[in-house]
Amino acid sequence: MDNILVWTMISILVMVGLVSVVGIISIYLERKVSAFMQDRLGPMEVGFGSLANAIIGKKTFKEGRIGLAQSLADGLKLLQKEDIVPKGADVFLFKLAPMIVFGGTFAAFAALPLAEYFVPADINIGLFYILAISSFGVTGILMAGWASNNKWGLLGALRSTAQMVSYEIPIGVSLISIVMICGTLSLKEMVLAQSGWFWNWHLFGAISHNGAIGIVLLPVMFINFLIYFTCSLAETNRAPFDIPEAESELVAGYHTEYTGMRFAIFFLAEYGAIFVGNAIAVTLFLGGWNSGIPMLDEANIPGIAPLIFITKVFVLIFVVMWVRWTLPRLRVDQLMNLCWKYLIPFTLFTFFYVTIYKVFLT
Amino acid sequence: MEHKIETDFMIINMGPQHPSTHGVLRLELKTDGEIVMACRPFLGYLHRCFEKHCESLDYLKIIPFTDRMDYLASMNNNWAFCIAIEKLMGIKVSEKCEYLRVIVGELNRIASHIIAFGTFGLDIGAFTPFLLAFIQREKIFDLLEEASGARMLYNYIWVGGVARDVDGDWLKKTKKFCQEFKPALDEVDELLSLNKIFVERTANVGVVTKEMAISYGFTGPNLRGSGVNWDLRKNEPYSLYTKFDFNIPVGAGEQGQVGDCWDRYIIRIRECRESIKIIEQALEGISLEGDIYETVPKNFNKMPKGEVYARSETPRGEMGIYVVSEGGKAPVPYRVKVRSPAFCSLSILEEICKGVMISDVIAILGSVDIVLGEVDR
Amino acid sequence: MSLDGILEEGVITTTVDGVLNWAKKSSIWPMGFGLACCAIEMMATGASRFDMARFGCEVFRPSPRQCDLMIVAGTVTMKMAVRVKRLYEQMPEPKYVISMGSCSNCGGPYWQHGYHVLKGVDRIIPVDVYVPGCPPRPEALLEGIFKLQEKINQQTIAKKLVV
Amino acid sequence: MSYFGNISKAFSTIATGMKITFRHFKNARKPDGIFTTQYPHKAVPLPKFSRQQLHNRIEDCIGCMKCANACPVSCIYIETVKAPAGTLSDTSNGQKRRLYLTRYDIDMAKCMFCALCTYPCPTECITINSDFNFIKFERKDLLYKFSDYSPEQVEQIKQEAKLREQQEAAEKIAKAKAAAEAKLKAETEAKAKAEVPQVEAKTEEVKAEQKPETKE
Amino acid sequence: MTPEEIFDKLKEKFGEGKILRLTLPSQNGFDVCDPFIDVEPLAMTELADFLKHDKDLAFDQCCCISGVDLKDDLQVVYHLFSMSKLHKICIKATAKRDNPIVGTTAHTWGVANWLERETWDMFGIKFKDHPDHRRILLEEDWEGFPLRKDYKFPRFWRGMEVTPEEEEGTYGTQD
Repeated sequence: MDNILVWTMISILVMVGLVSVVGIISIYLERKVSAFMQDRLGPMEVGFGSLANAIIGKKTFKEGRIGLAQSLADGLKLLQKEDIVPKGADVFLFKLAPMIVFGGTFAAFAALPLAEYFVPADINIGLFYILAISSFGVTGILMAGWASNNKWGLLGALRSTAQMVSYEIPIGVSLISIVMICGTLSLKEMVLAQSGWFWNWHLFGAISHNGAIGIVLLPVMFINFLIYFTCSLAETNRAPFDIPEAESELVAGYHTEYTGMRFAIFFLAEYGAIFVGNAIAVTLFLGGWNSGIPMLDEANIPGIAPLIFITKVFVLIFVVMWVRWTLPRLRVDQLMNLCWKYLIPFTLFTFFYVTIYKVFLT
Repeated sequence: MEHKIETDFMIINMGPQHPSTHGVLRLELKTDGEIVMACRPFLGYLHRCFEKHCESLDYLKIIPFTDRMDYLASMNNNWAFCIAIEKLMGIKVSEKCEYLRVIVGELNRIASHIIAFGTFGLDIGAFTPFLLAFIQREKIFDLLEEASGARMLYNYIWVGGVARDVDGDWLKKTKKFCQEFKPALDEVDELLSLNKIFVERTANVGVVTKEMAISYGFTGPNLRGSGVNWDLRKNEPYSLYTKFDFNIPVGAGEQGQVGDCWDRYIIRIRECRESIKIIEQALEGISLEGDIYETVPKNFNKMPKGEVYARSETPRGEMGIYVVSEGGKAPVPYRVKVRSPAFCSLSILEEICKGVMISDVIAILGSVDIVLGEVDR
Repeated sequence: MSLDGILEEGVITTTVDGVLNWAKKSSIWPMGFGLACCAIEMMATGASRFDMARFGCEVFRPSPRQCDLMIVAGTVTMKMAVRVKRLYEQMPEPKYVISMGSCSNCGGPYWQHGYHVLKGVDRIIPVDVYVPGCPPRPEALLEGIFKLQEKINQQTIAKKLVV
Repeated sequence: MSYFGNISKAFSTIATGMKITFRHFKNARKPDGIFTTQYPHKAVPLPKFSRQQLHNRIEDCIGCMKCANACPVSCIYIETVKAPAGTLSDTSNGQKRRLYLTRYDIDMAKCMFCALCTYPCPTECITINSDFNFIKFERKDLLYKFSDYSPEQVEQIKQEAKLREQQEAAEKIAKAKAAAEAKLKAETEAKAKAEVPQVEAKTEEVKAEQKPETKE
Repeated sequence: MTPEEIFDKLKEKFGEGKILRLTLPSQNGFDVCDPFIDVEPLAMTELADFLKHDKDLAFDQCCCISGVDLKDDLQVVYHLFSMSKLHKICIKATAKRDNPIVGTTAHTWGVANWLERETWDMFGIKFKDHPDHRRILLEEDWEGFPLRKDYKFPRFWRGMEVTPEEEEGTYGTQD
């Protein structure tokens, strides 16, 4: 791709498509997973058949049995809602907040390594860029909570800033220990280092970098993965840490006053953030686009690599949803307590362990 | 010069429409950031003038209105009201009706406890246990609908007897339900009760000492949560409760202090198991002969003059009905006052919710388990 | 301001209406707002057996801003009527109201001696569908939602021909 | 110490919780795993006696107002007009019907479906059935009118009734006049015969007055 | 302790003026009733204190406080129960209809605070030095006390029709 302009256009189109598809699929997946876990059926009657009937105006197609078009219907309905800006709200900030929150998460899509031949922005400080840009969303949430002139919104915003800021530290430290092993910040090299059999993935120690001795790192890598996964849950306000928009306490948290399309953007941004969090987990620990079977990789069927990457991410998204529908919610002070007293000491321990390994064993 | 930042209190209205106030209750919280300084409950959003209705409707017509007081355990409301009227008129109910009342009352107690610990889990953030428990509640609805004709508000227990008879296979279905219910309850118990986050959120929260519990009119599971071994079915037995052996779970502070939210929650789960035991024993004891309208009074013409206060154990606590009747040919009671357990246990909220966090106020409100239909009457 | 009635009279917009109405009809988000016994039956409709989520009504949004169906489930007392009206006004425009149960239809069992009960919620807010019952069965509420969906289907964004 | 105890307890309880929800997720494929009955396609079987809607077989109703008095919500409105003997057919269980039911309305919006009205009905004409599907768009449609006379017929029946009353009143007056004349004649004869029987005539008169009152 | 012993103990502690008389079932025209003691209304406060803190009375649970409108005067009925001694008593304070004032017991039993507020809300019986003497169920600007026998249903309230005159039978029949 000598011409950089064409390349950026293509990657922008692909990434916009990816965000919307991810948003739609994960909203539908969330409802279906939560339904099956609660012995009920989830969206059933709203299928593409009923959409076709609506277009033609006659009842020709079957009504659809698994409700695939549910998220499409939600999005279209939210488009038609009246756009309310509360009277006492700070209008400029109120309208800007969803843009910033979505901007923060969407920008992080640029550096995701979908396949070897397709990394939209192959910058050598990929990981650092993603971390920086995704924590940009916090200001959007604070803006939303403050500008909507609503007590619940304010409380939700304050809680979410405290949570996000304090969970940046364990994420940062746990990722540094991975960067130390790989020696590079660029996501592409990290994934290339994990090619070959699945035990080359970082999750099972860094065998690919330093031969058999890397097995020593196995427990530490596992702990690192768990900590990173929990912190990414907290970073995206999910499951046990969904305190900023806790339904049962703060009515709807920071997006209490948002209606229609602005609320849809918040919704999309939330699922985008989950995708980014899990995408980084996949690239760093689960070997990016390598399918764990070298023969399959060499055959390089066109388009298989991004497919593997996205299926891995959706497996992790399923785990995120699985956690959400099982665990109750933490209180704000317990959240801080968990972060400062449990997660940070463990990440420091793994960091220290990796440095000893790095200095003495290689 | 250390500059002191003047912070101001924020008055938050946890308004009548709030996902976890179990209906239409308004809590006015004076908060300093997250910490609640003062909490003033405002009631009356569901005041449906039940006691004014009792002054102009005769006895048989009041019973459907008692259903709508505590709409989660309407069978026990009917029962409480009928016990008071039977004590006033001195009616001795036939054996078969007593057995039917015990079975149907205990089924409704389980259904009410399911909502109680289900919504308590919902307030703490766990969605799935509520829906899993709700499946069992639907099975109880099927049974009670077959017996009385309605899913939730039954008008089944009449003064002196029962409205409709049941047949043999209804009893078999109830027995089958009892077998199926135990594993389902264990599953919800396993999923929620010992969960670390759940225990963290509920242990040592909203601790009510024994004296404070008695002084604030705590009764039922809330009182037993504070360690007081008091259950009207055991200590002041009415109906056939002397015939059944079941024990009363009492709060022992396993996860935190005695009388905290976790104790009140776990007692409700254990009480469901005791109710299952009672139902099974009652299913053995019941005999299907005998007419259910045997002791139902034909008319209310020869009413004694006087007043009566009768208490019975509903899932939320001790419901006391105080009936004043002019006597003679008056089929309409002169005054009916209902001592609602939820109303009394709610009065402690002002006392406990000082210096706790907002999420704890939700946990305490959930553990005290109120129903606004009964609080506002 | 909503989309209803923007274009001038007489413009036939069947397909656009069809799709927009299909979207509105198949993702009605009710407000988590229960007053009395009917609220428990509304929860039963949302629970596992009569799953409302099958028709797209799964999300019980707590805040009135994000929902478009207000199911008045229970007795509207005088003290609560002020709040119900304010909640209705806070909802964004294409909003619908289902009056569930005898109490909100016309005061129900409390119409004669209930001094504190509002005799029917249609005295303060416009009601689209009346679901009778005390409390109505979950299937009756589902039927009410189907009737509401039929009503939504007739809405058009062209002004009505005032003939 | 409790630090690691907390962590191990946290992991074990979270693991059991996740196991349970995953078991439900896995069971979703099995038939008994899903508890939903897809309502519009398959209905939940209702028991025989399920209180959903009231219905009145008007041809059996004798207008005794027992159901209206038994209703705690007083939502049954009945108006009846006296019918001359023999015009109305008998009810199914053989009772004679003497009243035109010009108006028999049940206000389903007010009704609380407690079925207290079905117990006192002598001819079992008011019953409660399990058809819950009567959802309306207007409130006034919930006022069910069961009497099968159209408004014009009701007017006609009312006029006939008024006519009949006038006739009866006229007959009564005529009968009273005839009785008075008969009395007058009797008195003249009696006066002519002798003064003594004066007292009996007076007592007959008193009894005569009492008799018409009780007859009405 | 039996109701007679309780009555004698109270009489000798508070004297004739405060403790009026004891009624047992089928006495003074009551066919069926729990034994109750008539008490002078303003003495309720220290009487409640004594009832709760006395060693062998120990009425620590105040079951129910209900108001009764006896057409010529208003009565407040207290049902008390002792968890430790397992005996119960009923105490009645009858106040004049024009200016009904009864001593508060909110300082002895916690639950009495709300039960008395409800009695004030429904009957208009004032409770002397009650800590929070507001209406509990109705709004502050609601006139009249609903559970009195001579209560007229309001026609309008804040612009909303409370008792509309509809053609289907009268609403709010005042009987």
